[in-house]
Amino acid sequence: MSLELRTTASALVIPTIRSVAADLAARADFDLDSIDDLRMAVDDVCAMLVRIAARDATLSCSFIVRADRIELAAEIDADASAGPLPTKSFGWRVLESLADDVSVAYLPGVHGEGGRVCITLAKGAVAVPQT
Amino acid sequence: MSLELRTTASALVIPTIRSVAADLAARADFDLDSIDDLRMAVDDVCAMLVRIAARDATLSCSFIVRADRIELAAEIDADASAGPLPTKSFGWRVLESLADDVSVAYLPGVHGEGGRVCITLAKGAVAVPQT
Amino acid sequence: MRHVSSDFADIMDLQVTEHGSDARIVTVLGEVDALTAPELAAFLTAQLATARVVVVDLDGVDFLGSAGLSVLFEANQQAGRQDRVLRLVCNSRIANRALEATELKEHFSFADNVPDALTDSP
Amino acid sequence: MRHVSSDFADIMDLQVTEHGSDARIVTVLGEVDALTAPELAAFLTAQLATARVVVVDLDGVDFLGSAGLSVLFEANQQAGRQDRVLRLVCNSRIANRALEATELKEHFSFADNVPDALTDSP
Ligand SMILES: Nc1ncnc2c1ncn2[C@@H]1O[C@H](COP(=O)(O)OP(=O)(O)O)[C@@H](O)[C@H]1O
Ligand SMILES: Nc1ncnc2c1ncn2[C@@H]1O[C@H](COP(=O)(O)OP(=O)(O)O)[C@@H](O)[C@H]1O
Repeated sequence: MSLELRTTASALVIPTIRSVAADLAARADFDLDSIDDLRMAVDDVCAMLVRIAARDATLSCSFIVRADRIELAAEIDADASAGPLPTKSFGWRVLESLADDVSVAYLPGVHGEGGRVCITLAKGAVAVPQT
Repeated sequence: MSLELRTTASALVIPTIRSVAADLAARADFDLDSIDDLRMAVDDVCAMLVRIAARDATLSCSFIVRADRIELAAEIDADASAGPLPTKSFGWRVLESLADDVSVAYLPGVHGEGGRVCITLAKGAVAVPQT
Repeated sequence: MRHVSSDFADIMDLQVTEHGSDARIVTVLGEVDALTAPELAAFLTAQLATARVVVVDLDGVDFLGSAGLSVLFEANQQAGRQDRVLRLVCNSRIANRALEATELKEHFSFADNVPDALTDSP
Repeated sequence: MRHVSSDFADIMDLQVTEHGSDARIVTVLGEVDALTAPELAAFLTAQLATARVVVVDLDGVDFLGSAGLSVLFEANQQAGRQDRVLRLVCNSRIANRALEATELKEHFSFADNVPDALTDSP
């Protein structure tokens, strides 16, 4: 099952995107903690991308629902003034603690000089107990 | 605010799509009845399109959130064996009683001979009292 | 209790309770849509084949789309044809709105709750 | 009560109650994300400037994302620097999970409920 969401790059749409993530996870029988973690991780990814978005950019979030995990690839055309994502920031650390296999890729820009930034992550259906 | 959802054309994704519609309406301050009506109308539209979908088709639902209403354009590549939508059916009557300005358009097919079928509707933020 | 679900799906639960020899209470929980409506249709048809009074309790319904409305409408017609009584208990805001907004409400007979639905039998 | 919203937005409510001259209870309701976190930050900074004990009641929180966690973390650090007490009441499953999953819980001091948070003052 795959689902792609393409929206105006605005913080106003993030609540809807994280609700979609939670809905997919709930229907895929994720446990409650994993649903929450995915919702937070998706929120964090979208907020980071919206912050660096070029004017009038479209935020694209592609979810793939597999038997035991959900994968997300989120992409945006970055503003020319945006530097690389702050992967040492509080938000990035939170993201890494919530999701599995977080990575970021910088692609040549289709529109404008800011390039295209893509964050991918995966989240398993069963929460790993905290150590 | 605009949001496009592109999904596998399967009845399994309809619950997620109608949740998105309800989420958008709730955040746009629709009254409860109008949220419910939109959720049902979107469910009905998606079910009708999934039923006529060509193999491996993608269901596309584009929402536009305006100040006082939400518009939806839902499209699918139809199977070659699919006839026109049954606009006298129970489901279509339900749709017309739930939404405003329902219409259907048949476009030349990009893939296959079934053509492309598009249903559009609008729903206002405030429910009209039943007569 | 029967639990209709798949790996990735919405969920509907159907429960049936016998009340005397000729009445059945069907409790519908969850979402009634194109995926789950066929199960409800088969269930109601079977109950109407054996019981004179079938009470359908919709209080626990979270979603009732046109597929579900159609099933209820057809079951109601079947009941009429076969001289059975189909009675809805519907205190769920969502199910109520579905019946009202589509102007289907007038076609059904209602009771405030399950005990009333059983004692009101004509 | 202050109500942070816009035409199309998620919603957070902040309420503040004074308890004696040096304690404040800040009740957070709704969703704390990138949109609403700045309002929470400004609010907590203001309370920590005037009160010795600030209790943050998160029981009514429906969403707590990294923007909100960061605000709580910074307010906690501000409290430490200024010799104030910041205490969380957190019986919301969602807020609890946010603090646990990110391993931020150990940085905060907690009370089971608001009365305890006030009487426990060191
Ligand atoms: N999962 C986490 N996410 C974010 N911050 C965390 C997390 N766990 C602990 N922290 C805390 O965040 C604080 C800030 O870290 P620091 O290295 O000083 O700055 P920065 O994160 O900006 O590089 C540290 O005190 C650290 O304990
Ligand atoms: N909003 C509605 N949506 C669907 N059916 C409705 C609606 N309102 C009333 N109905 C009922 O649906 C029934 C079926 O209508 P009919 O014309 O016999 O068949 P069909 O809808 O298949 O053309 C009618 O008895 C009609 O009263």
